[in-house]
Amino acid sequence: MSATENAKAVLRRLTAASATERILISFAALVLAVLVGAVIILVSGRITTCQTAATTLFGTGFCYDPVEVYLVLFNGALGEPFLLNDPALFNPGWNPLNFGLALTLKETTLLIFTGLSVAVSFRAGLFNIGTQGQLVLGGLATALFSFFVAPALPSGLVGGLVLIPLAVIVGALVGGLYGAIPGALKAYADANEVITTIMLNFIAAQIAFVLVSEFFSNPDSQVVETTPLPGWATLLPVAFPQGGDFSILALAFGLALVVGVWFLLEQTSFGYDLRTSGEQPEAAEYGGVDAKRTTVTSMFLSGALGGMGGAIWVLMVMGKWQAGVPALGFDGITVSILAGNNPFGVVPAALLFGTLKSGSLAVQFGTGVPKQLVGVLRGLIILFVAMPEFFRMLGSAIDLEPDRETVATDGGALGGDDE
Amino acid sequence: TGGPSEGSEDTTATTTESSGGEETTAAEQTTESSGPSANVGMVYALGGLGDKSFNDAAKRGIEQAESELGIAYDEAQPSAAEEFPQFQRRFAQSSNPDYDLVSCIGYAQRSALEETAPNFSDQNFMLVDDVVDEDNVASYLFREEQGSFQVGYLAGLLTTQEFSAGAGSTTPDSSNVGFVGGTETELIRKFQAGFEAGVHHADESITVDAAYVGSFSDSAQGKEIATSMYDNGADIVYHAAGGSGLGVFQAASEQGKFAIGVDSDQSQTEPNYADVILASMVKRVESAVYTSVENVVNDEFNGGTTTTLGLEEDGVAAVYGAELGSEIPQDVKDALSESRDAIIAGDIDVPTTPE
Amino acid sequence: MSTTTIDRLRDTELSYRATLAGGALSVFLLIALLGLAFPSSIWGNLLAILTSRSTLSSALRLSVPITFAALGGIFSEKAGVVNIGLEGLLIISAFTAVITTAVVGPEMTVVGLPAIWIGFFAGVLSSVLFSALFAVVCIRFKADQIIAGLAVWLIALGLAPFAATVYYGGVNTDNLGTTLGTWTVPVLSDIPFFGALFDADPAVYMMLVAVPASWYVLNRTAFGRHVRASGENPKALDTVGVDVSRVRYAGVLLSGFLAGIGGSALSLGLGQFVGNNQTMVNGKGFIAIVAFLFGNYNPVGAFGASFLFAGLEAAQIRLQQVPGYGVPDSLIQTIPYVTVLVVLALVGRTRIPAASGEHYDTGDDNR
Amino acid sequence: MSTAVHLDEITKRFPGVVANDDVDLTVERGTVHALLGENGAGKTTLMNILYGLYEPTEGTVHVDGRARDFDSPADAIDAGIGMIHQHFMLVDPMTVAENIVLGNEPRKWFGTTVDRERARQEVIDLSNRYGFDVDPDDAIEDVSVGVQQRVEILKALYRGADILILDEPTAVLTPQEVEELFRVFEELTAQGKTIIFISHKLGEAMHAADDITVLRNGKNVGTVKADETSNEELAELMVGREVLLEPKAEPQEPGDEVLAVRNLSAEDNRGIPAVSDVSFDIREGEVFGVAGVDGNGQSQLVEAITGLRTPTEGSISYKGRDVTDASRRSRIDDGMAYIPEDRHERGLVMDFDLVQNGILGSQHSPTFAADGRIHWSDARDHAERIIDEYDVRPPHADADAESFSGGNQQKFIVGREFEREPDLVVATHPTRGVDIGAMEFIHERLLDLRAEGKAVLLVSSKLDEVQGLSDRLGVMHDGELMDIVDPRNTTEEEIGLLMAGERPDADATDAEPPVGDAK
Ligand SMILES: Nc1ncnc2c1ncn2[C@@H]1O[C@H](COP(=O)(O)OP(=O)(O)OP(=O)(O)O)[C@@H](O)[C@H]1O
Ligand SMILES: Nc1ncnc2c1ncn2[C@@H]1O[C@H](COP(=O)(O)OP(=O)(O)OP(=O)(O)O)[C@@H](O)[C@H]1O
Ligand SMILES: [Mg+2]
Ligand SMILES: [Mg+2]
Repeated sequence: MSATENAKAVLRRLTAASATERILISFAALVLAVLVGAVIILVSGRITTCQTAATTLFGTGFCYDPVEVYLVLFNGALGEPFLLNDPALFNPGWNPLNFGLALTLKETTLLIFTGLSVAVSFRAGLFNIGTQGQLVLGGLATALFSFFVAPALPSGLVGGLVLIPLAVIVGALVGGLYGAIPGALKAYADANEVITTIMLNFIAAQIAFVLVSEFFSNPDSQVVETTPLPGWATLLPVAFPQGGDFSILALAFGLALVVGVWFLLEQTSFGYDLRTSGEQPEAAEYGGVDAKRTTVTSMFLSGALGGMGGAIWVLMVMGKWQAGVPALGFDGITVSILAGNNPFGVVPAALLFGTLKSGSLAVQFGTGVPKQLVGVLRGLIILFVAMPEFFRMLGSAIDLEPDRETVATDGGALGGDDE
Repeated sequence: TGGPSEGSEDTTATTTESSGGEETTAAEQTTESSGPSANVGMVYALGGLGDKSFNDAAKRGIEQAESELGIAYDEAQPSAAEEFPQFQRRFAQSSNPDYDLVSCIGYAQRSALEETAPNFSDQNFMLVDDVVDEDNVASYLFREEQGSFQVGYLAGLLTTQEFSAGAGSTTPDSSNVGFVGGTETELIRKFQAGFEAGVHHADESITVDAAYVGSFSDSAQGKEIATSMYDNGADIVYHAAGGSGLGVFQAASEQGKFAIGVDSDQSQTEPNYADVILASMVKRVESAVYTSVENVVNDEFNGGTTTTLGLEEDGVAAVYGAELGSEIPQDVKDALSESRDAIIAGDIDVPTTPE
Repeated sequence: MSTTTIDRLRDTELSYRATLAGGALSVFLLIALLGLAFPSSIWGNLLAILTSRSTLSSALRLSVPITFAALGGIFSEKAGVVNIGLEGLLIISAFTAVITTAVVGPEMTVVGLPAIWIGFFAGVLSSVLFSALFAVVCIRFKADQIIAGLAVWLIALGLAPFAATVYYGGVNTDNLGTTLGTWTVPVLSDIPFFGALFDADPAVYMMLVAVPASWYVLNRTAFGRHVRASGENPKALDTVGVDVSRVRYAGVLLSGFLAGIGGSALSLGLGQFVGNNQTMVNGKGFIAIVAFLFGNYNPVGAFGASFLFAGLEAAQIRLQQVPGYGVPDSLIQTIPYVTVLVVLALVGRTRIPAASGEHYDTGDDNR
Repeated sequence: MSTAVHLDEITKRFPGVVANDDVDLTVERGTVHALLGENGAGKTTLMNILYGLYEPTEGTVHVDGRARDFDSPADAIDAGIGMIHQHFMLVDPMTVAENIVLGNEPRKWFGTTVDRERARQEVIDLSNRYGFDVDPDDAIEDVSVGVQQRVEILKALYRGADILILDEPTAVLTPQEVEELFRVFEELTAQGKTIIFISHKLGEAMHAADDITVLRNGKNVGTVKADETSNEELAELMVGREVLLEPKAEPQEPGDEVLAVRNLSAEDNRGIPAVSDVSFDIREGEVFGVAGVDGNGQSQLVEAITGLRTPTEGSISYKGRDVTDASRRSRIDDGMAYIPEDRHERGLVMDFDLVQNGILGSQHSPTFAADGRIHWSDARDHAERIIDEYDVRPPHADADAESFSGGNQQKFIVGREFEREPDLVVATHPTRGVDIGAMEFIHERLLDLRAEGKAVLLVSSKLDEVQGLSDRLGVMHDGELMDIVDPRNTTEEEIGLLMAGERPDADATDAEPPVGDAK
């Protein structure tokens, strides 16, 4: 085997971990990140100052107690079902339909869209960093479309039933078209999509800003934003509290998309083309796949999912488009990575990051630990997910490694570890 | 040097600057004493504390209330617009402690507050820099254009004469001054408009180079912009750019020119640059915060009203730099008090949008 | 980012450079022509901006972090490790430099070294340590380099504002009240326009040294050749008895070192670390990646590209202030990005080292 | 004669595989020693151990009578061993001189800087000493494979190698280049060097080696003197049974024209002309062979025919229809099967299992997909059928393609393509890297197809293969079709000359510039 072949084989084995192994690794990565995070919390608890120690270890007082931090985090993300310092433990006043949980699910829902968007492009072998830009413009298109079309429709449920699906489609189209640009540049000009999508993110943010501030701004506001949509034109919370910015309809739609994307990837000819070009472009070409068209189509699809994320952000969260769109597109990258680019994996990964994000505010409130901690945790999780070999070594060191089947005539390709 | 200080130690030591940041958690505040006269939640503007300008002014107000009115407060520094409603709601929802007032600093919180306030009709809110028309919200506005006019007038008068003080100097032949804004919004344009009007009140022929950073926390970009203005011949640059303004002072200091601060008396909040800060257009966010807290403590909360603070109310003012103020010629100072009176009297009409 | 589709482009490499250089030159000439013809038009303003000493000095200053990160990226990637975490290295060094200076005390000197320089080196060190972590993860534990690079970025992006908040109570550090300042070469600094080269931040001088030095190391030293071989065909290097892992570690650590200089220079040039949103680094690490791809992995080319971006930025800042024409600032700010897109669309691919992004394994289990 | 190398009871285990099993090997100084064996017999592994790339699981390596424990190739190099790998270990964008001195660069200025002048000079001196013709300033990616091989040998010599190991050195050379290489062997042994080379080709081993060792299943099954053995004996040692050495296609009357290539020209990926003005046609029941040294435009020709490359000029008609600009997919749908030369890159998606790989190319065909939806159960049946009929081992349809050995991968591809019921089979190097048993099988199947009246385009650098299977044989050199000959009435030498770019009537065309050998 040549050096590159050899190296590629190793790479393939790393990424081709079995599903169970993937889940184990993701879980182990989470645990390890939490442990490292605890150390960071302790250390920062020595740097900052406070009057009373939150915890004492090895005779040293620390301002922050990691256990408490994590408890507060999850408790907060669920809307405080537990009373942490109370023997009763359960909070009798806890209502599952609360703001904390709504916030968690809101983040989860948005991350499902962006996670799917990134997953689709990654599966097609395209490193689409541009979901953010696609989301920004898709959201803007949704907001503007709804704003201009709403007056022509009857207000109320009927109007909403007509307008909202259309608005989501418009967002998807615009996001898709914006995603197709780097796809086309890649296919027809061989321009590296990593660069082009990064550039297009900057451009999208600026263009959207100019469009809104110059042409479509809300005359009543100091902020660069569009005029708010009437309530009936937005995704209203069902069951969850008003103002919680979470609509179970959007989550249901997101979950339906998960199944849809899975179906598309695994069960259709187009999905086969897409995955083949992602795995091995040469083989795809050999198999009659039109590589250029698949590149553009995959990027369109990825962009459309990102655009839908933007649409949901506008319709469910903001009720308008506002400058300073949160970095949901970038978070989508981490979600997809944790999910192993698997549509079904996106759901738990989005839930995890949604929980972290929502819980981080509770942490800052409840313990004083800065909410940026969650950013660190996120990075650590991704770092550990990136190094399955580490866990394999750890696993074989403590003899947890399950005996994996080795195909008899093969050079041990499934035999995994070379260390 | 950090870590908990535990009982026996001198507790004041922990709040001195030498031991790093301060710790203000809810848990700590509530366990502290017999009970504060009121609990206040602070939701700051984007850019956060440490801007030595807008947010820090609000912080001064709440600190003053803490020491003078015996209230306790907690603070939140959102890092994105989407966090405004979350923090507002957390304060409003909280029962431990039950906040008597939630202070929302900055116009960017308006739309969030419009949603939050009606959901928590028992909760008192105050908003700085914009209006939310709800019974439980007290809104505070400032006539930034008036104060900006004053500093513009100052800049216009000084740039045409030979003036040198501290680390800076002007050349009389220069014909331009600069304005650096944070983001290009209606509010900041008010600063620009007032400033331009003031400059032209001194001399119609002076041009004002204006540029926007695009952020209230990008001091590097602020510095680049200001440097380019000084390079272009401006002697004096006024900023309304929050934390980005630091860069303006640095540029002034490196170029040996002058700058004018905003919101706080920046010759005091940025003492390193007091030798180039001619004056500051103070916007007394602190008094808005303090007053609203005072109202709450006295059970006189003025929900549903909008308080507008201008030169007349001393809500905005041009204050001379702590170090350079004494060197500004008296005739200039006299001219400024004249224009102040004229504005209050309505003889000068200050525009709110740039020409 | 599969490298398999990338062709050997030796023949087109020259034309690539020619296209870029020619394109830039003709744009400039066009502006000059229009500017001279209509001095009071926008073109005249543009010409005045482009030929002003202030723009040059601004462009030099702005290109420092991008250039250093790009140089770092070249060493890492030439050695076969794709380092998408440059942004994170810039963030971590920018923060560490400031906090160290603050802790030492901005006015202090330690063994004759001003605190700010101690901070500078601490910043560089932090970036080296961070890149060492990245190297171990990628080389020893064979992590996917792109994902690990993203992780480096994300960790730094969380850690710096986190630590700032722990220490200062907000994501931004306090202002140190001092900066690296400027070094002025007497006489030379009085030259019109080019005098800007001799009246600049210390980091600008460092950059002007680092660029040719990097070129020299890559192309004229044995180490440089090993770096290149390690990224093109690691097995070739291994089989002649050079330890590929060592070369790759060195390449990654060097990228940490260089990016660290860029990050320290960025924050200490201002005397403050800003931790809002994407922090004060704000994508410069990613632009650096674009810059070295654009410069075709050549340090001089990468500097050229960084300087181009910085120059566009500097011009953009000045163009904003030209009164009387109504293009919104935000639109002007997109010029550098659009330029990159257009050039990429016209010029297309760049040649990526054949084995970069791939793990190297001696293939044996007992060593 | 002293012993240069002695390998003592070497065993090497990889996870799941014993690559070398208790192997003894003795090589005398100043001799040429050939190592023969089927794919996967463990030849390369054994030599990698000698070269310090792998550590033996058991056993010891003796060089010059001393037991050695090599930790890395560096140690082996110090002991005077040099190895030229099957896939060259050269850095493509670097120059010949840079590659030769890599890792041992002469330095100047206190060791800071590579002394490029001295490096060049040393390379020139060295190549003069052994009569090599290389230009130190050429980039590796611009020189021919033969030159690259010489660079590899020089690289070893530059490091003072006394013992040279060459892994399948002749696989990519023309017969003439092979002769040249063997001449170099003689030159080297005359100067006291020892040579070990790996080969699959019995004839070469007999011709060039003094001693021959045969490995089978990781074991040494015998060392023989080259002049005391026969092809048949060696073949039996290698495979463990008697084998049919040369396929022979019985003449048969061809039918209608299936493929017609007219004045076809194409460029390679760099935009350099690779195929110029090629014309030929293939009819039903006919095998058209294309012989040539790798890299003379065969790949581009085949890619143009199969729809993976757009020709710059000329036309291709298939079953009477002009398909010059038709898409790859339409050609697949129209019954064109293609066994690609690179199974790892093109033929299989390494990360897909065989079920998924079994429909590569048919993912849109109504057999496996309706309304855009794939019928995975049909796909599975299909894969299992191929596995069964083409004896793919192990018979696991769910295992990833990557986990199969090269030969089994190839059998699967062959099965998939033959089962398309094609009208034209384009087979490039269909037996490259597969063992003799599988080779026999693939040859038989190709002849079956021919008998069924299908058209076959067979491209191979193995002369005996194309010669034995083809009805007509085109020889390519530097993008041109030198001639189309009747393989049954043409000698290997004549074909070899054509492959080297010399037309038989060389005297007549002497005045023309030598066709192509630009390097
Ligand atoms: N690094 C490795 N890891 C696992 N198995 C290996 C490795 N290298 C070789 N093998 C296995 O060892 C056996 C011998 O391989 P080797 O490469 O030595 O064969 P070979 O005789 O050189 O074959 P060929 O003629 O195809 O080159 C094969 O079964 C192969 O699968
Ligand atoms: N480093 C390795 N790790 C795992 N398996 C290996 C390794 N090297 C080789 N193999 C496996 O060994 C088997 C045979 O290897 P071999 O070197 O004979 O190559 P091959 O598959 O015949 O390829 P080629 O077509 O290049 O001759 C293959 O299954 C290959 O995947
Ligand atoms: Mg071999
Ligand atoms: Mg082989």
